[in-house]
Amino acid sequence: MQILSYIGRRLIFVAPQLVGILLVTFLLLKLIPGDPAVMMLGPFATDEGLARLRTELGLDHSIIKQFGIYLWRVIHWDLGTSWQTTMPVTSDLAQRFPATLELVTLSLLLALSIGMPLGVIGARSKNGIIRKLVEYYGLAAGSLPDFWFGLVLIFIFYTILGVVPAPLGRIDFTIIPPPEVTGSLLIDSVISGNWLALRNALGHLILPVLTLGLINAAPILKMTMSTMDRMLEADFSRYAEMCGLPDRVVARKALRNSLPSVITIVSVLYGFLIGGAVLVEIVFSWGGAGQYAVQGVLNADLNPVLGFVLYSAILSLVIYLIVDLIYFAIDPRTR
Amino acid sequence: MTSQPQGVPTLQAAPEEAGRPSASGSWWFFLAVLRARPQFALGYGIVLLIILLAIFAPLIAPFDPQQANPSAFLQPPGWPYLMGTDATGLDIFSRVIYAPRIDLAIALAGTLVSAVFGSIFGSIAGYYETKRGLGTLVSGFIMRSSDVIQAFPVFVFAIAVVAVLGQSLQSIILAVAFVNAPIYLRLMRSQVLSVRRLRYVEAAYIAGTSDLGILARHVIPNAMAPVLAQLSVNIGWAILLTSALSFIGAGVEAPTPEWGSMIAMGYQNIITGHWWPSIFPGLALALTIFGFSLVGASVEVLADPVRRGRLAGEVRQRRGANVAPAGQV
Amino acid sequence: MSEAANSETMDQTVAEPLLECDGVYVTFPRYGAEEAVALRDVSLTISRGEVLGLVGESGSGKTMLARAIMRLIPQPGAITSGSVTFEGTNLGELDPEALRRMRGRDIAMIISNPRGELDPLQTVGQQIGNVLRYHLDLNSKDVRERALDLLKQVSIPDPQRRLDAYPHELSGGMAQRVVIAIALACSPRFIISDDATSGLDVTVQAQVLELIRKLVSERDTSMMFITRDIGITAHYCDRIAIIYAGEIMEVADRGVFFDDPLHPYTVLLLAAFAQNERLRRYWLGEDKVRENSGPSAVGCAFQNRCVRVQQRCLAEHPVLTEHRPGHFVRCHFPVERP
Amino acid sequence: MSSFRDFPLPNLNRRNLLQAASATAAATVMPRILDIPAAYAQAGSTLVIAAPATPQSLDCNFDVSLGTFEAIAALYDGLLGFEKIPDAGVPDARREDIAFHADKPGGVNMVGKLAESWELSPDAKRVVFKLREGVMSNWGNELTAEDVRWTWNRAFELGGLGAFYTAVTGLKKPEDIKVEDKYVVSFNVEDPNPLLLKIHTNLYTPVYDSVKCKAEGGTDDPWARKFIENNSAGFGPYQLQQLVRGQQAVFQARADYYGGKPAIDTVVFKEVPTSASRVQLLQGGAVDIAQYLQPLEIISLKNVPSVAVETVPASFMIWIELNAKIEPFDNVDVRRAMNFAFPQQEVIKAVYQDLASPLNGCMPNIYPGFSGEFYDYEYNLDKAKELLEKAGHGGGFKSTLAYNAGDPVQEPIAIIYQSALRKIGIELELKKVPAGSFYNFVTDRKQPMIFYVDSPWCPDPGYSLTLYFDSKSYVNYSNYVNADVDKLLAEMAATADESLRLEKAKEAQKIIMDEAPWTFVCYPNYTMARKADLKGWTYYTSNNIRFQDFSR
Repeated sequence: MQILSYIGRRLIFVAPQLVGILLVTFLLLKLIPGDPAVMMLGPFATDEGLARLRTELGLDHSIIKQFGIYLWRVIHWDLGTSWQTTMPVTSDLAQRFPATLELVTLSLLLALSIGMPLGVIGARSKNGIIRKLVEYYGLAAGSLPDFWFGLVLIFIFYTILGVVPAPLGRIDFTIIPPPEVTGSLLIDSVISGNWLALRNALGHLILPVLTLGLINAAPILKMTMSTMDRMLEADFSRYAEMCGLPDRVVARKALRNSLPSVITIVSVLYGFLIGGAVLVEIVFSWGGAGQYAVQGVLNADLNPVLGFVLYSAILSLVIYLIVDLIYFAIDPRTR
Repeated sequence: MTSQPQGVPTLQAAPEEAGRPSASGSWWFFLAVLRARPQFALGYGIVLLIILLAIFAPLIAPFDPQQANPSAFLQPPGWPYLMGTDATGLDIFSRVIYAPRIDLAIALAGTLVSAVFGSIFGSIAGYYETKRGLGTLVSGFIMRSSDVIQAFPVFVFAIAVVAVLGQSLQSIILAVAFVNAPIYLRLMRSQVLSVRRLRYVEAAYIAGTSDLGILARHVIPNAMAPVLAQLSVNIGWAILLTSALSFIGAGVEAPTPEWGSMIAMGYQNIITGHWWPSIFPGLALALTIFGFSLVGASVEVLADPVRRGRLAGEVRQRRGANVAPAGQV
Repeated sequence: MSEAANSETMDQTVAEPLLECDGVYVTFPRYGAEEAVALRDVSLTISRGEVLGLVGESGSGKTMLARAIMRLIPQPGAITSGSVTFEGTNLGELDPEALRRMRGRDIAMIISNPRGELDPLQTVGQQIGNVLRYHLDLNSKDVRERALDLLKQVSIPDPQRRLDAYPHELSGGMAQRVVIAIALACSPRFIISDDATSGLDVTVQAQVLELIRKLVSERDTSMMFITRDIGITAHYCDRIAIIYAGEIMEVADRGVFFDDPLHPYTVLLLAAFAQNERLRRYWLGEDKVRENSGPSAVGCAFQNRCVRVQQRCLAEHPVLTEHRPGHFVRCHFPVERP
Repeated sequence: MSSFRDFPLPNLNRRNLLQAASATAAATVMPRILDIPAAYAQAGSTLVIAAPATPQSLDCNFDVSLGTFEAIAALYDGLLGFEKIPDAGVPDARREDIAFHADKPGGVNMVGKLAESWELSPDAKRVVFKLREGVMSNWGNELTAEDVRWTWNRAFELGGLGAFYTAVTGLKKPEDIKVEDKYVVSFNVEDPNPLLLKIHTNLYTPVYDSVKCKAEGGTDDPWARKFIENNSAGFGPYQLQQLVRGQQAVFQARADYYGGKPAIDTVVFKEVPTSASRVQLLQGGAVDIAQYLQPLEIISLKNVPSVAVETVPASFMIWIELNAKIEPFDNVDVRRAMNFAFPQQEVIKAVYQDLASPLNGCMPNIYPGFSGEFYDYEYNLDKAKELLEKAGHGGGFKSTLAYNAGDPVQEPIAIIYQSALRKIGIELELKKVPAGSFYNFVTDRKQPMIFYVDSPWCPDPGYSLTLYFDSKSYVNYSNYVNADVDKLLAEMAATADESLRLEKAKEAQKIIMDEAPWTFVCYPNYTMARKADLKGWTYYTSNNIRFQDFSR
C-alpha cells in the first residue's frame, strides 16, 4: 500500500516534468536553423507546395500553439513523422528503442558483473596490491572514451584477429531474424527457438557490450568499493565480526547493505546510456534510438528528437520506479 | 544515569587528531603526498605534460598541424611522421600534441562557466529555499529547471545546444557548461543550505546584514571548497564530452587539431587496416582524461578534511618520527 | 605488571582463571609524535563464574580492552605487548580462523545500542541463526527452533513473531534481548557486556540487567561487565576494576571496593555517582575536584585531575600494586581512610 | 514554371545520397535488418544489393533518391535506349554508345525499347513512334499510344521533373503529344529541338500503364500520385514485391516481360547506410553487389578473390562552386587563381586513390561534344599569386568552404585545398554541413564556396552546359553569368544541326573554362563491386544498376 501511494505521488510529479522536458526540447529544436518543409520536399519544392506542407505540419501557427498541438498529439500517442525516414516516429522508435535497450541492458549487466565483484574484492583487500589494481582499473576504465575504445576493440578482434562478426548492426544479413515480439533479438530468438539467430545476435553483441560494459564497470566499481568500505566499517559489520561470523558472511552482509547505492548508480548509468550510448551505436552501426535522435538534431528533424526525449524520460521514470521497488524488496525499513 | 565523567578526549580519535596537516609547509605537505601516493604524482605529471605540450606545441611539433601534405597520405608511423599521417597527409603526431590547446581550452572554459553559473544559481536556490514568498518561487523555479536539464539525455541535449547556437567554439563551451551546470547547482545549494545553519551566519542575519551581503561574505566563501574539488573532477569529463561532440560532427571542425575529430576522421580507415589516424589521438585523449581523473581524485582527498587527515597521518608516518619537528602534533 | 598479575592469588570462591590478561599494551601509531597508547599494561584475571565490572569514562579504553580480548583492534592499532590467555590458550598464538571460531562461541559480546549494530536487512531469526549456523553447524530447521528457544529464554514477548521481525521493528529493550540471545546462542564460557544497557530506559535497564545476571548465573558463565555507571556494578558484579586512560587503576572485590576505595579516581567516580551528600563528603573529604583535564603521558595518568597530586606523581609512573590481598591499586598515594 | 531554365534538374546530389554515403557524421539510422525471406538466401536466381538507401518514393516525377533510380529502371521502360557497346577499359562490362553518330537519326545510336520504330522529321520538329504491340504491363494491360500521351500529360499537369522534360524538349502543351493510332504516337514542337529524340532514352521518361493508374487514382487523384509513390504500373522487367523504406525493396522478375524474363528472379535491395558496412557485406558474401564505396575500400576489395571490382570513367563530376555573386569570386582572376592553387593531381591520388580523372572540362568527358583542351590550371602557386595580385588581392583574403559531412571525400579535399591556399595567403574556413541540410546550403547560393557533385543525365553537350552555366538555370549554383555563353547555349537549343551544336559547345566551353566559375576537382569513376561470378554489368550514364543486365 505504501508502495502504491508512493508511486502515485511520484506520477503526480512526473507529468509536469515531462511537459517541461518536452517544452524545453521543443523550443530548443525550434531554434535550430533549417526549415523542415524545405528539407522534406527537397530541391523540387514549389512555393505552394512548401506553404501547403507548412500548413499540414502546423508550422504557420504561433510557437505556443504549435506546442499545444504537439502535446495534444502526444497524449494520443502520435509523435509525428520523421522526414528522414518518412515513417511515424512511434514505429521508428519501436524498432530502435529495443535495440538500444538490449545493448544498454546487457552492457550494464556486464558492467555490474565486473564492477561489483571487483569492488567487493577491492574493499576486502584493504591496502593490498589487489586493491591498488582494482583502483587503477576503475580510474583507467573511467578514462577511456567509449567510442574510441570500441574502435580499438574492432581493430583488434575484427580487423586483426577476425574472431567477431563485422561491426555492422545487430545481426548478419544472411540470418533471418526471429519474428518481432519484444524487439530484443535475443529474447525473440529464444521465443521462436531460432538458435542460429540467437548465436549470431550474441556474436554481434560481444564487442559493443564489451565496450560499454568494461567502461561502465568503473563507476559501479568505485561506488561498490566506497560503499563496501563504509559498510565494512559500519557497526553491524563490527558486531558480526564479534559474533565470529566468517569474513565472507560479513562481506555478504556489507554487500547487501551496499546494494542500494550500487542500484542507484546503475539506474543513473542506465538513464545516461540510453542517450549516451549513441557514440558506440555509431561505431557499431547499431541503429539504436540515440543514433536516431542525434541524426534528427543534426538534420533539423524535430519529431524523432522529441520522441526520443519523451521515450527516454518515460524510461527513466520506469527505471526509477523499478529501483524503488528493488529498494522496497531489499530494505525492510522502507516497507 | 546520574552523572558521568566528562571532557576526556577519546583515545580512538587520537590518530585522526594527529593527522591534521600543519598550516605551514602546505607545499611540503603536497610534495609529501605525491611521494606517498605515486598515482597522484602520475596524474599531475600527465596533466603537466599535456599542458606543456599544448604551450610548447609550436616548438615541438615537426609539422604544421593543419598543413596537409597530400603526397604523403596514410604513411604508417615511422620517420619523419612519428605517428604516421592521415588520409590528407596531415602529421598525426603534430596534431596530437596541438590538440590539447583546443580540448583543454574548451573543457576548462566550459567547466568554469558551468561552475560559476551553477554556483550562482545554486547559492540563490539554496539561500532562498527556506524563505517564504517570492524566494521559494525563485528557488523552486531554479531547481525545477535544473531537474529538466538533468532529465535530458545529456548527449542529445549537448548536440542540440550546439545545433541551436551554430557550430563554433563558444557554442561547444556553452554546451559543455549547460550539461554540467546542474552538478554545481545542486552542490552549491546543499552547501549553502548547510552553511546557512551555522551559527555565525545566523548571527550575521540577525545583525541585519543584507541577503546579498551574507551570501557574498559568509556563505559562498565557505561553500566554495567542494565546488573547486568538483571542478577538477569534472574537467576530465568535460574533455570527454568535447571530443565526443567533435567525434559526432557537432564539435570542433576539421582540420583544427582536436582528438575527437581526429578519431572521427581516421575512423573509416580502421577497417581497411590504417589504424594510426584514430588510435593515437584516442590514446592521447584517454591518457589526458586519466591524468585529470587522478588529479581529481587527489583533490577530492585533499578537499575532504577527514581523508586529508588520514593521508597526512600516513605521510608523517612514512616520514618517520625522527624527521618530524618535535611537538608538531 | 606481570608481578602484580602473577601475585594475584585466586579468590577462595573461584577455582581457576578462565581469562587472563597479562600486561596488555594496545597502541596506535601516531605521526610525528609518540604512538598513542590505548591500553597500557592491562593485567586482569577473570575466574570461572565470576562477573567482573569494568568501569571507566568514555574513551578510557573499556571497549578497547574488550576488543583486545577478542583480538579485533581497529586499524592501525595493534597489541604491541602482553598476552591474553583464555582457558590456558594464548589467544595471540591462534590463527585467524581459530580466533574467529572462538568469537561468539567461546567468548561472546553483548553490545550497546543494538538497533544500530544489528544488520538492518536481516530478521532477528536470521541473525541469531547466523551464529548458530556458523558455530554449531546446525541445519536450518534446528536453527529456527534454537533461535525461538533463545528468544524465549531472553523473555521476549511473542517470540514466534519476533523471529521474523527486522531490527527496526524492535523496541530498544527487545533489541537488547535479541543481542543477549545471540550472545548466549552458543553457550559461551565468557561474555563481555559492553555498556549493554546504556541506551535503555531505567526500568527496562533494570529488567535487562536482571535477565543478564540470571542467565549468566544459571549457566555458570563468566562475564566482564563494562559500564560507565559505577552504581550498576554494585548490584551485579563480583569484582570491580577501574580503568582510566587505558590503565587499570584499581581492582577489588565488590565489598572492599565500595567500602574502602583506594584510588582518588575511584573516589571521584563514587562521589560523582552518589546522591547522598553525607557520603559524598565522606568519599571526597575536604578535597576539591580540580578542573577537568586530560590524562597525562608522563607520570601518573590521572595527575591532571587528581586532588592529591604531588611531585612524585608528575614524574614517576605508578605501577599496579596489591595494596591489600586481592585489592590492587595504581597510585603513589592511595587514599587511606581511618 | 514557364521556361525549362527555371527548373531544377535531376542531379545525384540529393539528400538521400548525402545521408547515406556517410561514414561518420551522418551515419544515419541503420535500421533493423528484417525479413529476407528464407527462400532468397543465396539462391542462384536472387540478387542481393547493399545500397546506401532504399527508394523514398517510386514516383520519378518527384523523387531522385538513389534507390529510386534503380527502382525506376527495374519497374518501367521508356521508348528508347542507347545501343550498348563493350567498355574500352573493362573487358566484361558494357556501356551505352553515347557518341555522336552523324549517320543516325538525331546523331544518336539508339535501339527501340517500348518503341518498335521511330522517325524524326528532318526539321527536328516532330518525332513519330510506332510502339511494340502486345507489350503487357505488370497489371496485364497492353501498351498503347494512350499510355504515352497520358504519361506526358501527367508531366504537364503535375509539374515537377516531368515539366522539366517537357520544357527541355520544347513541348509546350499536352496537345503537342498526339495519339496517331492505337500504337502510334507523335511529339510535335514549334522550333527544332535537338533533344526531341534523345530525351526518350532518359531513365526518367518512362511510360505508365494509364489504365491501371486511372483506375487506382479515380477522381480524387487523377494522376495516381499516391499509387505511383508506393507501387508501380509500368512495362519494365520487374515488378515490386515489397518496399519497406529504410530497410529494403524486393523486386520480382516478370515472366511476361516483352524482352523475355530477366535471368535474376528476385532482387533484394537492402539499405546499408555506411559504405564500410557495404564493403564488409560484399566481402563476407552476404550481398552480391555493394554500391557507392569509398576509394580506399575499393582498393582493399581488389585483393579479395571472391569479389570483382571494376571502375570506369563515368558522368560524375565533383567541383567547388565559386559564387560569382560573392566577393572576391566576382573577379575572374581570383577564380582562376583558385584553380591554379588547387592541387588536383594530389587530391586525385590521396583522396581518390587514382580512381578518378582530373576534371579538365565543365561537362562529363565521356559525353559527345566535350573539349578537354581548355583546362590550363596545372597546380602553380606562383601563377595563382600573380593572378591574385592582379586582382588586387595580393595579400590574400578570407573565405569559407562548405562541405558535406555525409560525403567522406569532401573533408579531405577541403583540408588539402585549405593547406594549399594558405600558402598564397588565402585563409579558408571549413564549414561542415550535415548531410541532411547540405542541399539547402547549395540551393541557397549564399556560400562563397561549396562542394557539388553531379551528373547530367542526358549525354548531350547542350543539356549539360545549360544545366550549370546558363544564367537562368536553377542548377547554376555558382551564379555564373556570361551573356556570350547564354547566347551560345540558346543557339544550341534551337537547332538540330549536331555539328553546329558541337561547334558552339566548344566555343562555350572555352569561355567557361577560361572564366573558371568552379574549382575543377575531378571526374570520380563509377565503381561496380560485385561477386566475381556475377556477369553482365553495364554502365549507364545515369549511374545506376539495371537488374535485368545481370546473370550468373
